Amino acid sequence: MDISNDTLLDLHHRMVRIRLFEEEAGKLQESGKVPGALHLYVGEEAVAAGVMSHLSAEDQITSTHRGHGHLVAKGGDLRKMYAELYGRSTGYCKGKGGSMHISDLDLGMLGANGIVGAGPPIAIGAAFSNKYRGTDRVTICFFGDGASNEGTFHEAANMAALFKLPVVFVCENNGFGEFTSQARHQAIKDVADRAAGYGMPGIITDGMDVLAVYEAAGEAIARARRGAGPSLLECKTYRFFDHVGVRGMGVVYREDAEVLEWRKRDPITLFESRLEEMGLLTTEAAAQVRERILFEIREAIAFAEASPFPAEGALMEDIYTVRGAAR
Amino acid sequence: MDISNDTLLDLHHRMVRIRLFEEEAGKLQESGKVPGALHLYVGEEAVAAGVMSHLSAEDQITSTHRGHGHLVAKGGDLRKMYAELYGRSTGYCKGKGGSMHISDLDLGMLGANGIVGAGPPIAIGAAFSNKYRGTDRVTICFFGDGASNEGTFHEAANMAALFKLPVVFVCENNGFGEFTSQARHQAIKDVADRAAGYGMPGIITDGMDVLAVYEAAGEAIARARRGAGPSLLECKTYRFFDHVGVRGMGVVYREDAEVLEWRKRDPITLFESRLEEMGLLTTEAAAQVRERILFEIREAIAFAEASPFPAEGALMEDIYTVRGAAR
Amino acid sequence: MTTTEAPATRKLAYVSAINEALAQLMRSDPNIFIAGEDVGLYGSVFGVTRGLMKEFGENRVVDTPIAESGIMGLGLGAAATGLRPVIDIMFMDFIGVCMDEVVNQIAKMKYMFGGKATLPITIHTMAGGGMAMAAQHSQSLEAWFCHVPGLKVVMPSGPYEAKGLMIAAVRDDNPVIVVNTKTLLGMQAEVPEDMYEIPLGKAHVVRPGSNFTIIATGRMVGESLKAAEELAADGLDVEVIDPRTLQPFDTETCVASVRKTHRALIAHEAVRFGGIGAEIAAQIQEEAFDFLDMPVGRVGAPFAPVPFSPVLEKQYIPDAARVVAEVRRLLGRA
Amino acid sequence: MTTTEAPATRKLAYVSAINEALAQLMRSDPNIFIAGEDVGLYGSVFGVTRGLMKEFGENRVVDTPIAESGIMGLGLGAAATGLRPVIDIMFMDFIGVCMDEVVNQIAKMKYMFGGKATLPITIHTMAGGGMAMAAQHSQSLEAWFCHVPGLKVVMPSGPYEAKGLMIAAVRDDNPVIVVNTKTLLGMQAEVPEDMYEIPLGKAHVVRPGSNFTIIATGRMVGESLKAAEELAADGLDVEVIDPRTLQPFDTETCVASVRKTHRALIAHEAVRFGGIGAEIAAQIQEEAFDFLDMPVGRVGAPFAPVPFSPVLEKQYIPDAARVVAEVRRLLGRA
Ligand SMILES: Cc1ncc(C[n+]2csc(CCOP(=O)(O)OP(=O)(O)O)c2C)c(N)n1
Ligand SMILES: Cc1ncc(C[n+]2csc(CCOP(=O)(O)OP(=O)(O)O)c2C)c(N)n1
Ligand SMILES: [Mg+2]
Ligand SMILES: [Mg+2]
Repeated sequence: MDISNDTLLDLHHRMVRIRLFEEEAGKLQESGKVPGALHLYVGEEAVAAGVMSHLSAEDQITSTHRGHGHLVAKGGDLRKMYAELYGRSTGYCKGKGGSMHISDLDLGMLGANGIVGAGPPIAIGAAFSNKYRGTDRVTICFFGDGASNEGTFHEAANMAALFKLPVVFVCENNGFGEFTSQARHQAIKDVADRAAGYGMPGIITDGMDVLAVYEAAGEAIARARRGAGPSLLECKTYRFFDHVGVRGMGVVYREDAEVLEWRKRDPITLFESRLEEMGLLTTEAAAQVRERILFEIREAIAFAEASPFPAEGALMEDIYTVRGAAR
Repeated sequence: MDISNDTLLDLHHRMVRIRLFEEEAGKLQESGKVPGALHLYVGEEAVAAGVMSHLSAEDQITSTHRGHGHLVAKGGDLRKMYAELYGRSTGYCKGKGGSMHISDLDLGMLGANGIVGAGPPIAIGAAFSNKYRGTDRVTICFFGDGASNEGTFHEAANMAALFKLPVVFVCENNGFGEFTSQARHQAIKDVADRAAGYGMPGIITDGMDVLAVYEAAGEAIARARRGAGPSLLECKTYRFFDHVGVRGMGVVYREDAEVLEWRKRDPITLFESRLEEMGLLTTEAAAQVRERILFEIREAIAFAEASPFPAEGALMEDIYTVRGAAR
Repeated sequence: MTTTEAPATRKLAYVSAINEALAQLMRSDPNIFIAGEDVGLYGSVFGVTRGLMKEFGENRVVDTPIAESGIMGLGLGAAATGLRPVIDIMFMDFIGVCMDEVVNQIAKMKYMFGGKATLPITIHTMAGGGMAMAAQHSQSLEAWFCHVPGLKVVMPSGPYEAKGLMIAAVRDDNPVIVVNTKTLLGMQAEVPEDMYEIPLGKAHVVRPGSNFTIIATGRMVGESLKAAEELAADGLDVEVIDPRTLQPFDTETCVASVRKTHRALIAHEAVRFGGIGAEIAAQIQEEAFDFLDMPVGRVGAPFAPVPFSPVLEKQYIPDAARVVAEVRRLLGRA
Repeated sequence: MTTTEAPATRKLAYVSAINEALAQLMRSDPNIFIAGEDVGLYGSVFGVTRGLMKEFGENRVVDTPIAESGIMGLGLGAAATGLRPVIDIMFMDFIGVCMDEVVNQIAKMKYMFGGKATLPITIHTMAGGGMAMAAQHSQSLEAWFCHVPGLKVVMPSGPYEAKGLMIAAVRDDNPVIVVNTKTLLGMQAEVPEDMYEIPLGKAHVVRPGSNFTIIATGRMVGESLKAAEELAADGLDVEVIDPRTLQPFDTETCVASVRKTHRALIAHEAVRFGGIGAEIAAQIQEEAFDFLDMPVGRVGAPFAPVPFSPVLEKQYIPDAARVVAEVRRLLGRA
């Protein structure tokens, strides 16, 4: 695989940035500062990082309820992200969307989504649009193993293959849909097995290995860009935290041992060892990366906390586009 | 294949009964006697006959907008069927359902359906019920190639495989969803390819050959009955008439040559030759079968025409079950 | 936008008015495309897109698989990234299979994103009974969508409205549901050849009158005009108002009329219970309470699914006679 | 059915009342099963099915894949073949993804089949905002279903109602949608231990009063009681009515009240435009026109999606203060 040192370090940076963003978000919620439901991405960083490093702001992604990681990896502004979680007017959605609807259309991030399975139809729409306008832009559709059982995925996958749309369906198979393990929600082991039924390639990759994701995603994205159609890329991963919030151990629906087993393959630790072996990272350098990001995060949280809540009039704004006001 | 002469003649009888029922229905509609939309089954008789001859009244089927053939094959009362098409109070649905909702719960026919893709979820419910009650009853879900692109099929197929439900998904692949050819609605050739994505067997069979259907359906049904789970059985067939109504040639969406090619493999003609070869049927005997059925049909139409329209009060009846009034 | 052109002399069928609107729109804006089942090669089962694929090609008139959630999402994703889609849902009844996309995604995206999304998407569909199509092909479900912030809903009552509202809907930068009526498709009326918009959110006084107001939607506009003629014999001078847009609703025009006439009835083909008539009646009594001589009446379908048998369907579907009878009943003259 | 038992002394939370109803129902009838996402092993994200899988096993408390159309169809097919399913749809907002099954299949099957189907199916779901869950997890969409012939709709306002209506719903031989309210789950009240039914279609006068009627649904019943207390200071003696069932609606009880009090307001958490309040207001002015001293008022959410930020959500969601303010406005005292 042909990959520059800069890219390698960038992958690392993206992963750590997600991890720290999420850990802080979890703390903020536990301390009651951030309201609502947070679905944290901790453990799955290699997927977002590995995929996103192939994209520019003009490539789109659709996301899920577990969307922070995607936006951070796509270059999201942490200040606007925290401000959104805090429900402040300076947030990405002016406080109207919150965690489950965080979005940045300028970065091509078409929104986290509160409806499981809502992403795939939207993704093919963006991909259709890219093709219609003759661009080589690509759209990535992130979705979970649980979401792979929703009819929307099926409909979108079929249309994508039929129209040869420039879209990559990235299944983040973390083994659970909420509190139901994969074995209890589908009779197959590999979601990628579904690809053949639409006429597109299905690829399985190790979602804890950012280089594996990077490589597999790179091929699928290149394929989409050159007009050869969609792919389904399944990344085997695991969520370290609970479905909602932080606590991920001592729960009824999975064994602690299983969590610990997966934690041994923490995507960041794994990749840091690799980078150290390659002589690209030292313990100190890694600590510095963390420090820099934590600095960014602390600053972002301070920004969020200092930001005003939405003004009274805001409630009834942004429902409709007034003619001439927008594009 | 172990198949008795009685069964062979019964298969033939079922097919001819469908064909003649449909041809007459088409005429009645063209002459303006029967209102609404009729989706006729002519050309696809081998599928309904081959599957249904394995079933008793306690096995259920879910049907489609193209449902007459299924009900006829399941032993439907032609008098009640024509009366329904005529919108009379003696019809299967007291004139409230018409062609698209024709049903006979006593025969386990859970209704034709006006919504493409509505059948699969209902079918898994009936199958769940059979399993729940510890019976060896099986449920057949008929659906089209077009319907195979609806999300409902996907959701039901996944659940059926997961729960090992006694259901067989029978795809009547007639090459078109309305006026759109299969090549223009999906990137795959065989709908059966989708089975693997759910963890169930996918079988392809010649839907113009009633014995092929009979055999393949028999295996899938036996599998379901013994608790080994669902199957997806794809029958390659063709509709000789138009999507709605009779005219099937000189249309914009397919070549007459294609129709003629398929008509050469008319399932009834094919099977009659075979039966003749086997010494089980003569031209005269075949004509007699037709005559007897036509007699039944004429009598049924006369019954329908002599039947009253629903009475004034009927409009507001049958919306809710009044406590104690039903089961 | 040229609503003030010289009067047209040409008559056009409702179906052709829709078709012409779409063709003119597509000629005027390359970002407009149409997607739906059998809208291309076949020209739609209702004929509304006939000829468009020939003129604009497969890329702009897109035959889709039978997968309404996918289709609706296609429209949403395309709209959010700069195109102006028209999504055809053959029968309004089918919108149940893509309800989430319409209500949770399309309607709310702008708001959830703090205003940053613009979704110029038009959903076109066919409502209404009268063709012996039974319970799943005959419904009028506009009330559902009027209850959903973020959507606009229009309901043309004739060819002129069908063209002008379609053009306004497609040009609008918001999601608009265009609810056409299948039994009106053959209706003929004068329709200007040029492109004109009927402004969204403005009701039209179809027939001025002084002592009774009928507010009617879609097919019931024509039926109410017939009813008005018949009621003239009773000495009633009926004003008939076609809201044209149901969301946003032009309360002002309706209330002004009732303040003048003191009596009102709303007529629609949808089921009466919970139909848009309930909202309109509630608003009128709120805004014109002191002007009302009698309760605001409502005509709609009875609380039953649409039956198949034509004899039952005829009893089911509201018409001019039903309007006349209800007006007379309200006035104590029946 | 023992609504006349000795008074209970035990207090129960709303969530436990639902749970107890389900457990008792399942003990009493082996044909009853529950299916939904995470209703089994986890006991539902709201806790309403906690402990049921342990007691009744995996076959009767069925954890499903995330596939609401499939789940709803599972219920339909099972009901049509003799079982009595309870289908759990986690958040009411998600019903959009299985709307067709609810509205075109479940609601209509009996009628389309000429009365021959019996569908004893209960759909249980959670509505309402107030938890900073934003636009797709906070809606109250009951009005949609009240507009659909073939469905019944109930909306419990407290633990007593939650249990009694659930039992009545499950025992009913028709499709019933039980709309519970998530912010009420912790509410405590006296709940009898035995199985009792609250009859469907009967409203309950929660607080008798003589000169103002508030008809309130779900959470707004409690809010309206608070409002009534506050309005007592204005010299108003407010009658508060909880319809309990929205479809079929008990017009009689409501109209009788208004004929007595001459003034009425309807309060619900759903969006005001096109909410059930519109229908109720329309009916009241139809049936009690000559008794009304003022227009029938309505309190509901404004015409916007549910916002995330708690400050906005507080402005959005109707409460006692909003009811008080609206009553005063209507009476010209604000
Ligand atoms: C249509 C719909 N059904 C159910 C839910 C509730 N829900 C939220 S997240 C989730 C699990 C999703 O699982 P998966 O797709 O695997 O994503 P993961 O949470 O594992 O990242 C469920 C059931 C929902 N939000 N939308
Ligand atoms: C949800 C829905 N979408 C669209 C339609 C319109 N429609 C009726 S039949 C049909 C084609 C179905 O094709 P297929 O499933 O292959 O069945 P076939 O007609 O070929 O037997 C369509 C699109 C419908 N009835 N329901
Ligand atoms: Mg998952
Ligand atoms: Mg077909």
